[in-house]
Amino acid sequence: MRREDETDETSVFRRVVLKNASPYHYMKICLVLDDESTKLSAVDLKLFILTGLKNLFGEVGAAISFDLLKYDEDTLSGLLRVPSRSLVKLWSSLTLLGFYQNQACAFRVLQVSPYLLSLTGNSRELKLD
Amino acid sequence: MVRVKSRYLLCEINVPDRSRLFLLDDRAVAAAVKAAVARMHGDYGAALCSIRFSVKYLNAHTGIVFLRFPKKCYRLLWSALPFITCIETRGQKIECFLNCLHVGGTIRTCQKFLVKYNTQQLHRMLPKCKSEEERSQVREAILKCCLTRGNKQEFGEESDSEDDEEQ
Amino acid sequence: MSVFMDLNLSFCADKSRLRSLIETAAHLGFSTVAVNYTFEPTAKKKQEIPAPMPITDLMDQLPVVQGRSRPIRVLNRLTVVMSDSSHFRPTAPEYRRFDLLAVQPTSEKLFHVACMTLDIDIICITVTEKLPFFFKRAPINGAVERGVMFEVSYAAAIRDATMRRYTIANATSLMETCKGKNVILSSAAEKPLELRGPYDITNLGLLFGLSDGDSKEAVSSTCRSAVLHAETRWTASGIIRTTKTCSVTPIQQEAPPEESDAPAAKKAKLEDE
Amino acid sequence: MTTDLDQNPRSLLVSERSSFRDLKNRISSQVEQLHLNYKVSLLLPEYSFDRSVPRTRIDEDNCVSLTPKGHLTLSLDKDSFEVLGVEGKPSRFNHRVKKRFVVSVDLTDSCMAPGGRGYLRLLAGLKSRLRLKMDFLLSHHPGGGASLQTLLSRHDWSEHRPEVSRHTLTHLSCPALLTSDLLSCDPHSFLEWLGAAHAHISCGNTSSSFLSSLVCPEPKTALSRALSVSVCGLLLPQDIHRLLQQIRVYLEESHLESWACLTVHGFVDSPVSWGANEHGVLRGGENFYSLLMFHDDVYYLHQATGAHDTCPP
Repeated sequence: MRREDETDETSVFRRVVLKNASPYHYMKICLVLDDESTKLSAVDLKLFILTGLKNLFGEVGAAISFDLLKYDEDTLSGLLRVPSRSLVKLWSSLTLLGFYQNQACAFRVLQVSPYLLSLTGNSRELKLD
Repeated sequence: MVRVKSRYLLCEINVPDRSRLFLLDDRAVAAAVKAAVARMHGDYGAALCSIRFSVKYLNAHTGIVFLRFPKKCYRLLWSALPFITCIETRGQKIECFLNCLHVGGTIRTCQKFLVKYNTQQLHRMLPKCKSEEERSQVREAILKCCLTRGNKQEFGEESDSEDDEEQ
Repeated sequence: MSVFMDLNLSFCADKSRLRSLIETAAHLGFSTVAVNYTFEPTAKKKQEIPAPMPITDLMDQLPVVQGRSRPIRVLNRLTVVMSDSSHFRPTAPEYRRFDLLAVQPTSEKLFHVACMTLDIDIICITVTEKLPFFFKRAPINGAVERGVMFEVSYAAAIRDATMRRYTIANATSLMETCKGKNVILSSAAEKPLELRGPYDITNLGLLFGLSDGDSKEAVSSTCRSAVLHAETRWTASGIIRTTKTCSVTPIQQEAPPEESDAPAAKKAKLEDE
Repeated sequence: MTTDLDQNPRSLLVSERSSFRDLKNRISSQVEQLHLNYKVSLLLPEYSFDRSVPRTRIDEDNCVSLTPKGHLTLSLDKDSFEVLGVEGKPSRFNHRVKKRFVVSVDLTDSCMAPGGRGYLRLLAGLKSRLRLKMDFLLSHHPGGGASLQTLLSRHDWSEHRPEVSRHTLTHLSCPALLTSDLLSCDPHSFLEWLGAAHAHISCGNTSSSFLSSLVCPEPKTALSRALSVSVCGLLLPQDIHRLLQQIRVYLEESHLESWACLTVHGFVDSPVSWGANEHGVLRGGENFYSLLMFHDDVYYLHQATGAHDTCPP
């Protein structure tokens, strides 16, 4: 996973290549609900995502430790952090979540990246008006 | 023809009261495995457990059971087995735990292992025998323990599983 | 890779709902969608094959695809639910009104017929009940060689937990047999909230046992191959079909080699395994 | 197939430490390599007060890019490639069947001069056969005005100014020992912290909090304030160079223990990144570098890419 390209004791130059070593993945998500007036707190959202994980992947899925880094109650959008090896599981459980308290809902995953920084600079969001 | 690859898990059902083993049947064990997989791995696990999973053989005397899983996901399904704490059958709950003894690619390798394992068990029984009669019975049993096509019928219960390697 | 497509949006008579389905698909980044009319013949009475609703009846202006400057392309598709071999009538002129033709066989025998002989583009895999039969390699390889696609739809998995298990189980069995070839993933959505974005579906494909690459192709290039297959089907039977665009000619010239890419080499590889 | 849901998705991160004083430092060439920059973000502690890309998606449509060195790259689907009839090679990120092709043309080559053989062939292909229609983002380079005017006069165009946004961050926790001798934390945690700062995510959690366990890498210090500035638009390497010089001047003037961090994001849908290497999108097409600079001219350069990309230089 890790490769040291050149190491020179005397010079300050040092280069390290890290392959597939990103410990986390980050997701920018937005929840769309049938009834747009429904309010969800950050805790509600996290619990809701946890139910999805538990339904699709059972106790093992419920044990995935993901973080809700940021959440905006008005737009129901937020940023998630998940260990890279659990990305596929978390993402697919978001995809298959169809109901929040008996009303239809859908998670829109806006961006996924191994770097939190790239979530702040997505050129697909560039708007020219 | 391409063979559909499976994994056979040879497990031992451990119960506090051995007489209750006779209550078990294939269906009860299968249901217990499915329930444990669904609890541990959710809908995804349950879905994988519905493809080609079966209880191939159950010995109600010794509590030995052969489980067949698809090769691709046997590790995931296996990981749920330790969470089986009881098996429900005929309206009764039998407290138990599953101990996996061997994992094989065919029933035959599992069978070979089982014969070896049972021989070992008999050897361990030998010093514990109380009478000379018992001892000679155990010795005779040890001598009979070998896996050849010829005397297949002789060691009855361990080998009456069908040899379905064509799977 | 080509543009993202969802070749199965369920038709509903409610125009505003259908409109919002198409709008949502465009918003999610799908460049091509197909409105699916399901036709389920029963033995008792004779039924009419539905006629597709012209898209101009539905909306004056097609919505623009998200992040792009062009409007969404809307196709029509007919899915015949087959419980008897007489249900598919190859010569029916009604079929020709649709851009895509699919069947959903309900038994092993019909599945075999659909894979090997029927002149169709897509075979739907049942996702709402336990698979009534096992997939065999021979018919699946036959379908792959003929360029017929297998479709797994995911909306049922969103609606209900039991269906979710059937969807994953049936999809996984399919992938084991076809090894990820000629698989398309579509929604079969009835409501806008049952639609998911193309990258979400790509990720969902991993759950069904597809590889990263196959999964992404299942919402893009493989769908495109299905559309091309449909376009060539009409010309292959010697019927001239009028089309609006002028760019159709080069596409059709190019289509056959793409489908015949598969045979010789891949067949040999499959037999080795 | 079904068991590797737990696989780590592919990503690459190159972390380099060097000094501006080191004669062998490659920073200027490294800045040159990412031509098509979308966004520049700068983080300054203790301070209170940043050419052509089409608008299409690389994993779906045809994409074209032109770099200032005269390198034209067309990333085309199979149909368009065959219609164009110009030599190219299959994309590295093709899956089963070759569906995408890359045509790379060096416009400075003699046969590509207007009227040359290659030029006419390409022009014929593009004009009469392929007829691509795209929106382009062009960047205005001082001094090239006249030729640009004639080009623009033939097309619909509108001018867009880069969008600048400025935020003052207060009470920011920051990895301590952020000094030139020793970057206290590993590259991934450093980039995570930097991302959190730019996205205004609080790191003030404990590892046991329910919502988020994101914490600032230890050991940490607190900054009373910091400035986060970002510029969005099509930005040229020249602009970045100029900015770099300004930051170095600022660092030299300011007190000890000071640093600045510059992040440059490339376009997700650019057909090339890191020089003329092919770039693609699987889940996301991230390509960016982050330069952490210190007053003693030592810098750390982190270059990061996603799944469909080559290793940065």
